Amino acid sequence: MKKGSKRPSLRQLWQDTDLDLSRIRPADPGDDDQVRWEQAHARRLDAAELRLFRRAYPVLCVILCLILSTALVLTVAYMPAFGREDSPTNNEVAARYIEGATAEAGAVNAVAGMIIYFRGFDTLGEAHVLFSSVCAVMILLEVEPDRRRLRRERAEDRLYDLTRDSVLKEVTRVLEPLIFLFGLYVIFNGHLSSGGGFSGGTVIGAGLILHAVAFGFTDTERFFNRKVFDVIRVAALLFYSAVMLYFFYTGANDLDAWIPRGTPGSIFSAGFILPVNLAVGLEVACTMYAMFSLFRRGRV
Amino acid sequence: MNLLTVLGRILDNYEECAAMVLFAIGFFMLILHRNLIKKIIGMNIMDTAMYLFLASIGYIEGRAAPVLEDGAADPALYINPIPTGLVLTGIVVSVSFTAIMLALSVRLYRRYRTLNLDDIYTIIREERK
Amino acid sequence: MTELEIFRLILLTFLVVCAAASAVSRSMLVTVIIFMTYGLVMSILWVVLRAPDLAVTEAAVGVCITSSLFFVTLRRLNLIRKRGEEDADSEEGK
Amino acid sequence: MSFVLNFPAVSIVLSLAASVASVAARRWAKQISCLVVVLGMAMSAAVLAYTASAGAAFTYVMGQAPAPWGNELRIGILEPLFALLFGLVLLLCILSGETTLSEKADPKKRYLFFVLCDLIQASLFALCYTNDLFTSYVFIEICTIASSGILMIRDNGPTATAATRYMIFSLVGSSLFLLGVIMLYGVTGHLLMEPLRKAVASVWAAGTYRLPLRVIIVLLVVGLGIKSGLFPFHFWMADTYGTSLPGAAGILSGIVSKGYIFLLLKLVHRVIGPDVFYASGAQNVLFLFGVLGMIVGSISAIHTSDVRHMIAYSSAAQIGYIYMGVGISPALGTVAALFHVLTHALTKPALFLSASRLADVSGGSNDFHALQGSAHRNRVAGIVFSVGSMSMVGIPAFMGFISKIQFALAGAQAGAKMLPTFIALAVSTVLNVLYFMRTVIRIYTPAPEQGEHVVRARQQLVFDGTALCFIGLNVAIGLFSQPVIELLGRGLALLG
Repeated sequence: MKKGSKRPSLRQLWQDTDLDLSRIRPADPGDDDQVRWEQAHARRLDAAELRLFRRAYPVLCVILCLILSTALVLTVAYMPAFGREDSPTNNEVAARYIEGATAEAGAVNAVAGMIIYFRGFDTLGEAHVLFSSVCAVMILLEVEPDRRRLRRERAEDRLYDLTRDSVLKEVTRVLEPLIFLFGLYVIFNGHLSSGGGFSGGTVIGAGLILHAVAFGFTDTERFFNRKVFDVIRVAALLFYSAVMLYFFYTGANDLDAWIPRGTPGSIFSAGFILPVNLAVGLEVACTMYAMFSLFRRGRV
Repeated sequence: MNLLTVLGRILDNYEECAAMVLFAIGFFMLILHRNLIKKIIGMNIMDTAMYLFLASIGYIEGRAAPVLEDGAADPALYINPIPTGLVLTGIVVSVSFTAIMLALSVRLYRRYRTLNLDDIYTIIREERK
Repeated sequence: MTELEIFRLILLTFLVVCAAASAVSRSMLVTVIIFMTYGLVMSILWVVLRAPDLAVTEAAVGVCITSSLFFVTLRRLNLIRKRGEEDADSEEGK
Repeated sequence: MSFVLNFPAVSIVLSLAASVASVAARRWAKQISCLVVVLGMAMSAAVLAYTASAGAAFTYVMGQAPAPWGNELRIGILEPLFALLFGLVLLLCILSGETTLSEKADPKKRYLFFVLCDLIQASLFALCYTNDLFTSYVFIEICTIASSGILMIRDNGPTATAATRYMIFSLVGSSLFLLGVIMLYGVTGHLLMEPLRKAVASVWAAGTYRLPLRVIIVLLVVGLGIKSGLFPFHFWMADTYGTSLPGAAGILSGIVSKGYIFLLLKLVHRVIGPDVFYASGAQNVLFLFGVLGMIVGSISAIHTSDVRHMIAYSSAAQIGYIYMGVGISPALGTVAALFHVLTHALTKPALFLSASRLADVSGGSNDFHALQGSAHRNRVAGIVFSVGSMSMVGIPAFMGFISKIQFALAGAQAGAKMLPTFIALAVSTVLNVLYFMRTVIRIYTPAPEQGEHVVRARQQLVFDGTALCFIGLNVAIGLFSQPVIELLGRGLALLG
């Protein structure tokens, strides 16, 4: 089923060659599955109804998308102009987020003040989006490691360790502390300068991934395994929920909330923004690394 | 609708319009491509286009990022912080979706040895018979 | 038109070109690499749009994490192979 | 402020925390889920009692900053009522779907099902109560991820394919929704619903951004319509509901799609405003697609020979009813639509669950012919299936009948839409009778060779209990519908 023999050119353009069926190796030879698969493959080529559908489908899609993009560009053209001071979004809401950033939230970074102090419920949901997605990825990819698989993984790891690029290792050795330091800086300075839990957490997660790539999972498991992952994310999210519940309860009932605001600009200030940033950062870092690990070897 | 005024408006809003073109490209990829990986990339492009759109709504020419230096909390100095916060949420959401879709494509490939959705539907239909 | 605006226009053009290129490119690996570039340009654009928070996040998420997830997936689907490794890794797809 | 009003926020955060805690206490995940759902239901019931007796709606500030700045919940009558409904159906689906879960899912991953159920509960409650557009987007995403997760927990090829399709449709839907939210923010500068409504009304009256506003309405409606399975976008439903575990199918069709519909109603009444919405012409499109969905869904249901696909297509038809009601009129039609949401949420999960029981005693096949005589092999499932079918068809004494009466009453006062409504109701009822009664007759026709397939399903007792709940509620609300309709009407008046 090589491309380019008889199909319309439009379709050629929008189909990839990489995943062409002819390139796919069948599973184990002699397998029942394979026979069935090959039969299906043969029949698939002359499913007439589907051929018609496939030919009509791109045309329909192009038309639909052209309509959509024209409509959207036209709509946007009639929206408030770009970069002006008199745009409707520049209203009292935005003004208070900036004015209240230091006065109410105690944060110098108005974005951190807004997402954690003013709109804390959204951000609580956001942290749980990551949690739910790692649950879904676990459902799809997690495999229980039996002894054989573990042994094979170890052996592979050792083999990779010998053959792995020494340039990568040396560069990682130099870069890694810097990456982690930068990540921690971004988390701890989330209320003072741009950044925060999500940004810093992803940086740290990227650092963990780099470590795993350069030194192997066996090495990473010395300080990060399933248990650590579970403890960190459960503790971080529960802490976050508890803090937010306290905020919601005191805020809605007009009670005086105990918020240690400190002096804006110093590191221990801005109430709960720093601990919340820390919790979120840890959770994000763990989750990012866990996703990579799940994809790579089917477990955290 | 005068064509010239519309063009002028489009030029006025070039940033948002570019975001909408990107959105259309992403949408195009998401629904037209039969390959899952391409669909996922299309989804990502679509999402980032929306974030670009959101950020350009809040942008005000000549103002600084909303980090209040020296405690000067004058709203006339800084851009709107809301879009930044919302985009931050959105980026996290789209990376979650990407991870799930990629995991799904790994699983589908294990089972059907192809990532072309049409082929997968055909195989399923064949197997059902 | 200020310099900043011209710079922004260049970045926007680059973004659109990247997106279109990743839509029509035929190799998966190239597509993902183009997408990485797209993320990088996007993170520069965030700086220009006065959103440094987003620049850091986009650089870490779009360029590092999403792309590494894509690469791992492609590796598991046998679309990237090491040199000399023809048919190893066959149990990976099982 | 009364202490009761803290309950919505507490129940949302509690179920989020429960989902996280279930990861640490895997063995107790199911118990935690049930406990949290029961607690959530109790809290919603208390809130409902409070607001219904007060006859007013309250806002609850989520955090330290008031309305246009901080997040907010809004607690009227409909919000706790629907939270109660979602909690109830979720509980029944968890209890009754557990058997198939333990048979068909990896035992090591079973706890994740309950974790995701908690997340679904949290997000649905948040969708019910929230007064903020962006919060609703975030929780829509949690809901989408969690519901695709409970789909994927059944580890086979067709389910993974169906989950992929579901994810793609959901993604398109939520992207369009988010685009609508962003545009609305760009035009008005607000994200909370009350300031938004004022801003939308003034923008509409000033006529400055009419075109963007129309596009925004279209984007929001289409986005949520795709996610809830409105007619031209219902293609994902058959595979999704047909291949997943019956508990998951019940949750998805019964409550997740209803959560999106409820959000859409909130948008219409609280953000866009019924006057603007019903002046923009969008309601006619909804009406048209609703009617088409009723007919097309039923015809597809007649064509298929797989009983679960049939129920799934019937879902598409029922969603069509709901949108038709929204399209008829903002008052009577919407009350009918709300009542039909109740009907469908209480009936469809029962149908899915009982159909899977019937399939279990028929050699595991969902095929129409294999089901012959299955009602004799599992009597309770047969009764539940028949009751559900009769309710969907609209036989008096069941809820479906009341919804159809309500639709007809609303249609009778709708002027030009009267005739199409009546014709659509009549045609759709005939089609419903065709496919549902055909199935009921089939499952009660004795099979020629009996005895071979008779397998006593495990945990029949739990299923019997939940079945009794579903049937009991259906008949009870069907017989004493007037207070419920009154409550819905009062709630709708408070929604705006």
